[in-house]
Amino acid sequence: MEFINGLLGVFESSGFVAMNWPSIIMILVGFVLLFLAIKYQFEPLLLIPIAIGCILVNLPLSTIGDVHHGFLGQIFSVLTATEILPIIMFLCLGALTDFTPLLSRPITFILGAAAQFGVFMALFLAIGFGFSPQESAAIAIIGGADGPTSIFLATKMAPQLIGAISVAAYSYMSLVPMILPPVIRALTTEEERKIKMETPKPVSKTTKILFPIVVSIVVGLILPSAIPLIGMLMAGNLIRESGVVERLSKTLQNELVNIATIFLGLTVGSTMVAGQFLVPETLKIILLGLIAFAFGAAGGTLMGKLMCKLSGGKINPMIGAAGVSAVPMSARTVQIEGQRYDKSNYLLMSAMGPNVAGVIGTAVAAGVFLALFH
Amino acid sequence: MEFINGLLGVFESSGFVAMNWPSIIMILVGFVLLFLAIKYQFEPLLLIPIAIGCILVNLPLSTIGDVHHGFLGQIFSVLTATEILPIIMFLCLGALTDFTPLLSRPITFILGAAAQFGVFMALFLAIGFGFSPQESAAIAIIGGADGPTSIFLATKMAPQLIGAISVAAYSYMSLVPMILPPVIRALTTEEERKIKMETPKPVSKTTKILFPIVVSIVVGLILPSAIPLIGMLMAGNLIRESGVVERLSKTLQNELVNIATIFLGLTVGSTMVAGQFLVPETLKIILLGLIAFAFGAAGGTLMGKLMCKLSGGKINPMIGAAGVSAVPMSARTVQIEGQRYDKSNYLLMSAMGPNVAGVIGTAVAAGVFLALFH
Amino acid sequence: MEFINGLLGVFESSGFVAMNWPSIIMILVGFVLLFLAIKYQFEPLLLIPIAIGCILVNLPLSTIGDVHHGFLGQIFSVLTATEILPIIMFLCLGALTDFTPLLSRPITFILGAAAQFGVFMALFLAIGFGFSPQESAAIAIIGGADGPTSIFLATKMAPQLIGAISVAAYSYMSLVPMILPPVIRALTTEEERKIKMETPKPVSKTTKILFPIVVSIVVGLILPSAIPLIGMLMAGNLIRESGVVERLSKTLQNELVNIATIFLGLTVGSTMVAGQFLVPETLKIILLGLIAFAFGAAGGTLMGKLMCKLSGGKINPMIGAAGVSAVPMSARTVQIEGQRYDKSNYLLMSAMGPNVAGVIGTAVAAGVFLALFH
Amino acid sequence: MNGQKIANLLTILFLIGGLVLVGFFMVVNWSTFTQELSHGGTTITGGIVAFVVTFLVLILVTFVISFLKWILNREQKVEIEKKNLAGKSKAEKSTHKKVTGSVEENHELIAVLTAAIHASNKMIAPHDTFKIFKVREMITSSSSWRIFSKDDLSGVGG
Amino acid sequence: MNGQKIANLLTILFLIGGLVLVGFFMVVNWSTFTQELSHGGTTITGGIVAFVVTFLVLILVTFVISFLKWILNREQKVEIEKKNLAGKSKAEKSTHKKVTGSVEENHELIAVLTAAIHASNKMIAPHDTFKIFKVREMITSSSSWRIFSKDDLSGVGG
Amino acid sequence: MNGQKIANLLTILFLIGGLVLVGFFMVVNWSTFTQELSHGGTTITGGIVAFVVTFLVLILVTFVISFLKWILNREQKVEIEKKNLAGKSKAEKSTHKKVTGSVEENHELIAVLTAAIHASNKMIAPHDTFKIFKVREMITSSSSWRIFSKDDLSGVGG
Ligand code: NA
Ligand code: NA
Ligand code: NA
Repeated sequence: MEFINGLLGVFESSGFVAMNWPSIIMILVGFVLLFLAIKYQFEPLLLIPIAIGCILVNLPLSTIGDVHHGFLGQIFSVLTATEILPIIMFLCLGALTDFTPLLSRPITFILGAAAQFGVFMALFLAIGFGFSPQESAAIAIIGGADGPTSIFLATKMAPQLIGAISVAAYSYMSLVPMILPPVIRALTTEEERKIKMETPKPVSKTTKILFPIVVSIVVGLILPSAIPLIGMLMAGNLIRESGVVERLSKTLQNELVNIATIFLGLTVGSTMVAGQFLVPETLKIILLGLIAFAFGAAGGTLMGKLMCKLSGGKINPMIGAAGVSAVPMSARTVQIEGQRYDKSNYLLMSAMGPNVAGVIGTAVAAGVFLALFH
Repeated sequence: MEFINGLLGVFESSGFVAMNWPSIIMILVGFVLLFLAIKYQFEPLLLIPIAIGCILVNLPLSTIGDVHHGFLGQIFSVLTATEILPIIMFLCLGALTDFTPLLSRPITFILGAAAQFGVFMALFLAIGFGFSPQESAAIAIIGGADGPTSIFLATKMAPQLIGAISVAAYSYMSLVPMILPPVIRALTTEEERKIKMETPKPVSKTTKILFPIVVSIVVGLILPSAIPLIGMLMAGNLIRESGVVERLSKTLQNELVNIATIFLGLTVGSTMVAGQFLVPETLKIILLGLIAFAFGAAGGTLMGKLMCKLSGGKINPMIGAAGVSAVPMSARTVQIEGQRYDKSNYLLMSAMGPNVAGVIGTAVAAGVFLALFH
Repeated sequence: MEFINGLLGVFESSGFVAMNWPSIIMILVGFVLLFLAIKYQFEPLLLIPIAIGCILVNLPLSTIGDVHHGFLGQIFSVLTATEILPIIMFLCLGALTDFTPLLSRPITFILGAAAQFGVFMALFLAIGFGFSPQESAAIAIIGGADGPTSIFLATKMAPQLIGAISVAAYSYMSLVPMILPPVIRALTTEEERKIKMETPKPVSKTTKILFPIVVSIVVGLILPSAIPLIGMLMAGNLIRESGVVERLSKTLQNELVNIATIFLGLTVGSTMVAGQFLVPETLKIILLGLIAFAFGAAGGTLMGKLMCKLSGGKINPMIGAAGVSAVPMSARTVQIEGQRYDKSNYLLMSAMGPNVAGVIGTAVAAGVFLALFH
Repeated sequence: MNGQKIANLLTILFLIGGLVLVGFFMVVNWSTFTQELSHGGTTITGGIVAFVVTFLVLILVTFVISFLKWILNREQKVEIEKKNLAGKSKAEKSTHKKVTGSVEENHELIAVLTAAIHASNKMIAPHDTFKIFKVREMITSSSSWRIFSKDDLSGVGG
Repeated sequence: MNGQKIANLLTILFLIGGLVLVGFFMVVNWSTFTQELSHGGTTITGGIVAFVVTFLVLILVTFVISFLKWILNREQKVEIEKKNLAGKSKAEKSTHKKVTGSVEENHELIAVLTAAIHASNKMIAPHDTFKIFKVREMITSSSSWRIFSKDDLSGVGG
Repeated sequence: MNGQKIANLLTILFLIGGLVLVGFFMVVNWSTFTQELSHGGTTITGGIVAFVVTFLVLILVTFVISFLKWILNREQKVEIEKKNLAGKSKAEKSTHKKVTGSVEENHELIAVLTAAIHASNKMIAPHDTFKIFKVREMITSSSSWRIFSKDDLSGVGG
């Protein structure tokens, strides 16, 4: 009898008893993310850990996401909810980013700024959809196409949406090659798309060293709330460009960013519990993300057209669309789009300018949101 | 006078005054572990850090193990006692394990299961020896021959035994080449030991990707308490086999596992304070560990004999003994044993199947113990 | 109106409104450190992160140093203030240090001891300058020319001085090629400086393995308070010399030391807030640091002269000055000084003995200070 | 050989001794102890439940893996047959069959083991063969920390 | 081509639709909501302020970067001219001008891109070209964890 | 040379000045302060105790290291002599003595320094010579994360 009772006890504490549709759906969401990441290489570095976290936390009766005793929950509360991992990602991204194409042609910074138009369109729509100002800001920043910025702002402003926002941000970043071309084609003429641009010139080492210092001082003075983001991004870049601490720079670019990515992904995934993710808001966020990306590309392209006019046709307007960061995917999409009309047109390096400028642009927008809405 | 008093004060707060036999014995235990690890390469990756931790914490008046102020004590309470380091080890082990030999011949999974027989023999004996159910479970799992599983279960079920259990587990893992052969020879005939096996065939990438997903879902549904262990082991393996995040996989297999090993070893060693280690229970644990290993090998070998019969002599029963994980030491021992009778017999790859199956088998047993006894 | 108010609100919460001279001066201090580190390679591995931390924390209204919510403040309170990062640095330094030159000629250990004379001169002067015993000890240890020891002791004994002490320590370590030569020349004759020394012989592997064990036992027994420093330094060295855990040793020497350096530097820099740094004490610390270095070099050189006499001219007194650790800068300075008089004189390897001995000497001094003043 | 027989005997005695001891403890505990577990049985019963559950789960996993492999193999075979029907040469087909066949050939053994050694070396010394980015990855995907790729620029200057 | 035109039309409709929607929401919110923000405006006003501030900051940054580059270039030029005055040959001077000039030459393009590819490769596979210590670093600086350097010993035995 | 003499003089004055200052402070403190330390002395006394203890400990460590080396060397010598008695040639013996002797030979210097350079290079650029697993390690030990080793398979196919 006892033996049978024991067996029944095991069965009663198994996941089968607690099985429920929301959990099953969330596990399927995890499968879809895994499939897209592995088969179509949708941002696999983040989406595979996110999907794993999502599946493990939604298995019935799983306690892995518990913030007091669970493995992922404890790491989430200590490293992710405190914004430590997202900011470490910024530090590493700074070390991974080469701002040369931007510094070679500083005026293209404006294109990276214009691409933030999508962020603000999404902001107003999100407010209109009934989200709180804080939630709206966190959702809007998806349009910046920078994963860590989205996770950072969601953590601070709308922790309950962090899962949906992260998934939307990384998914659309993967879809950039599909989102950008129609917008570019609708807003530019074929002549504009055929414009060839000079390859950016190398810039002096002094410029590269002073750039991160100056940017963090200027932005930090105006927007103290942006100091963690911009400051650490620029810190990483200074470590890279200083040239005297190569071993630190290499560690940031390899081991540290990999370790941070694994744990950021797993813990963000572990927030995707059914009760919080399977709500109408998630669908709204997915729609708003698409709008943000499309208007970001449109803003950049239109500013590109203006600069093309003003410069007497020296600027290909398409590179404006690369202001939607998703580094370096947008720039590569512009390159491919350019070669569609002229095989000898190499826009990649020129498009990298707005591309990296967009990273700074989105970080500034996030800082402004923090100053105004937090 | 003052000066003399000062000197005396230093002497009085020195370790000489607080010197005591238990501490001296523990320091000698540390020396023995260092000697075995360095001279005979007994699992040096874990045993050297454990021995260092043991020596430093047992120096008289040492505070390095203090959980509030000591270096090792703080790390222990934040990273080891919370199970974070042991589970990170699982994540890394998953990335380090190639399940191909198992997937090539799935039926050999049964051999890895049968080798868990030793775990249950040790469980009943430990209960008989007067250990509590929780302690018995933690001791029994030594028979699984998987270090991190032992540390994980000891942390959760019997924190006061974590030092003795870890030392026993890693020591017997090192002694596998001495423990397995007599058991194999006693239970098999020479004809059986001479059986040659086909080398496992490669399996498709899809199989390798689906394997970790399916195993974590199936086991996770039946045993929610096994999710951290099996889930993270399989997460690491999925990161490895997905093929699209090689940089994450490499970091798990190198830097992260190395860092986790150092701190896991040092902190486990720092729990070996004389008062807790120099008790009769430690001797019992050492005896039970040996019994667990021997019966594990016996269980695997006997199941191997059964499969040999059923398959018409296609399976060499010795590979069952490799179900006592100690990856890849058991498989290698089987290979050497096979070549003792026939130089042209290459059993290594076939023995790797039960060998990695044993890792999963032990993790499942640990999950069952958690569900029933925790 | 609302819009204007909003804009004004942003301006009012910007750093311009809170701008103040102390902050500006601290940011300029950060610039100077960056300039020295990048242009003249003043200990860039530590001073670049320190300077970045200093600048970011002193931008007006910056909250990055806040111990509850700021990125650097949180890391500081969890990892630096608890001494975890400084001790991890010791562990890594142990793995990075080759004690062969010292073991080849054990008597040169005395020279590393004599160079601690500067530490005690600075101690008495600091007490005379009105510092508390704890502060005096933390300041005095600057003279040991070992960065992590200084940070460790400052964290424990005088947390309010950690910024000034770290900056002084690393700055003077960079200035070793300027501080040592005048002292050496003033205290030695040209004949003494021309003495050639035998190159140290290789030592047996057993000696190298037993050395860290014996040192940690002997020092740990006499000074329990020195166990974290000496114990972990020697633990790293044992991991290096054991020869059986090369993968752990390599991780300590590369990834772990790099990650620890970045976060130690950034968090130490984040303690350099204007209110604590711009005080008369900082100037006193800078002066005391110089005195400590000069007397350290003098102590080592004079002991070298004594040993030269006793050995019948076999020891070049200059190698005593290398007891001021700053590994390996002091030894290199001695080598250059030696070649100034005789191009065929290679003192480097001989000077490495006192050089690494000085690391142990300073750690012992720190342990004594902890035992007496803490 | 005699020594070996004695060793075998001792080993078997050790194992039988262990079994007897466990049996003895189980009988004693069952009749004496009343130590209750959370799921309503004595400790020994709990142990037996654990034993049974563990093996049931592991047998289930064995079936699941076997089923998974069978399914995937069948799909693969169907695909191969389709391909063959679509015009592949008979020769190729037979070659394929040889490889999946069960006849153990020395050449095959060597080939597989060579592959295994290669795979193991890759695992053991990752840095030698470490290529962070694969060509395919570069073409179809993006990640926020890759700036350029060789492929993007490969046509330049040629 | 016709398909492309339809696609363009749909895209433009999507964008205009979005703009109209935003305009509608803004009007509605402005007239209805009284949701106060911390800095004393409604949410929509807050959004507009955010928009304006963001772009002002980004334009300022653009100016600062441009100014920084202009300053550094001017200094460089002055220095180069000084050097030239100090006896450099005319030929060298003209070569330099060519490189900094704006005429896009195929050779130059190839050179720059080659450099870019090289740089990118270095970034992508750091371990291949990983040299922790540079020669210059070894000579002029020290760090607490370097014991010896090749340079220190390079003269020995030669 | 005159400049050097002046510099030396200034340095010595600086050092003497420091000593005098310390002496002055010590006298003043001793007579004035009553600041008690935990171990029952004034701060200055505490400092002197620290000074003495530090040097005693360091001298003790010097003795311990010297003793350790002496013991190990003696054992080695005994071993070598045993070996020699066991039939090694005289020539070999004398060669060994030469190496451990104190005559500084240029060849020896070069050899030792070459070894040192090699050792330092290994330390400085570990990745070049990074071999995670040694042959001996593979044969005699195991660790939970090594799956195969070259040695296990080395006989195959040969
Ligand atoms: Na962006
Ligand atoms: Na196992
Ligand atoms: Na020192």
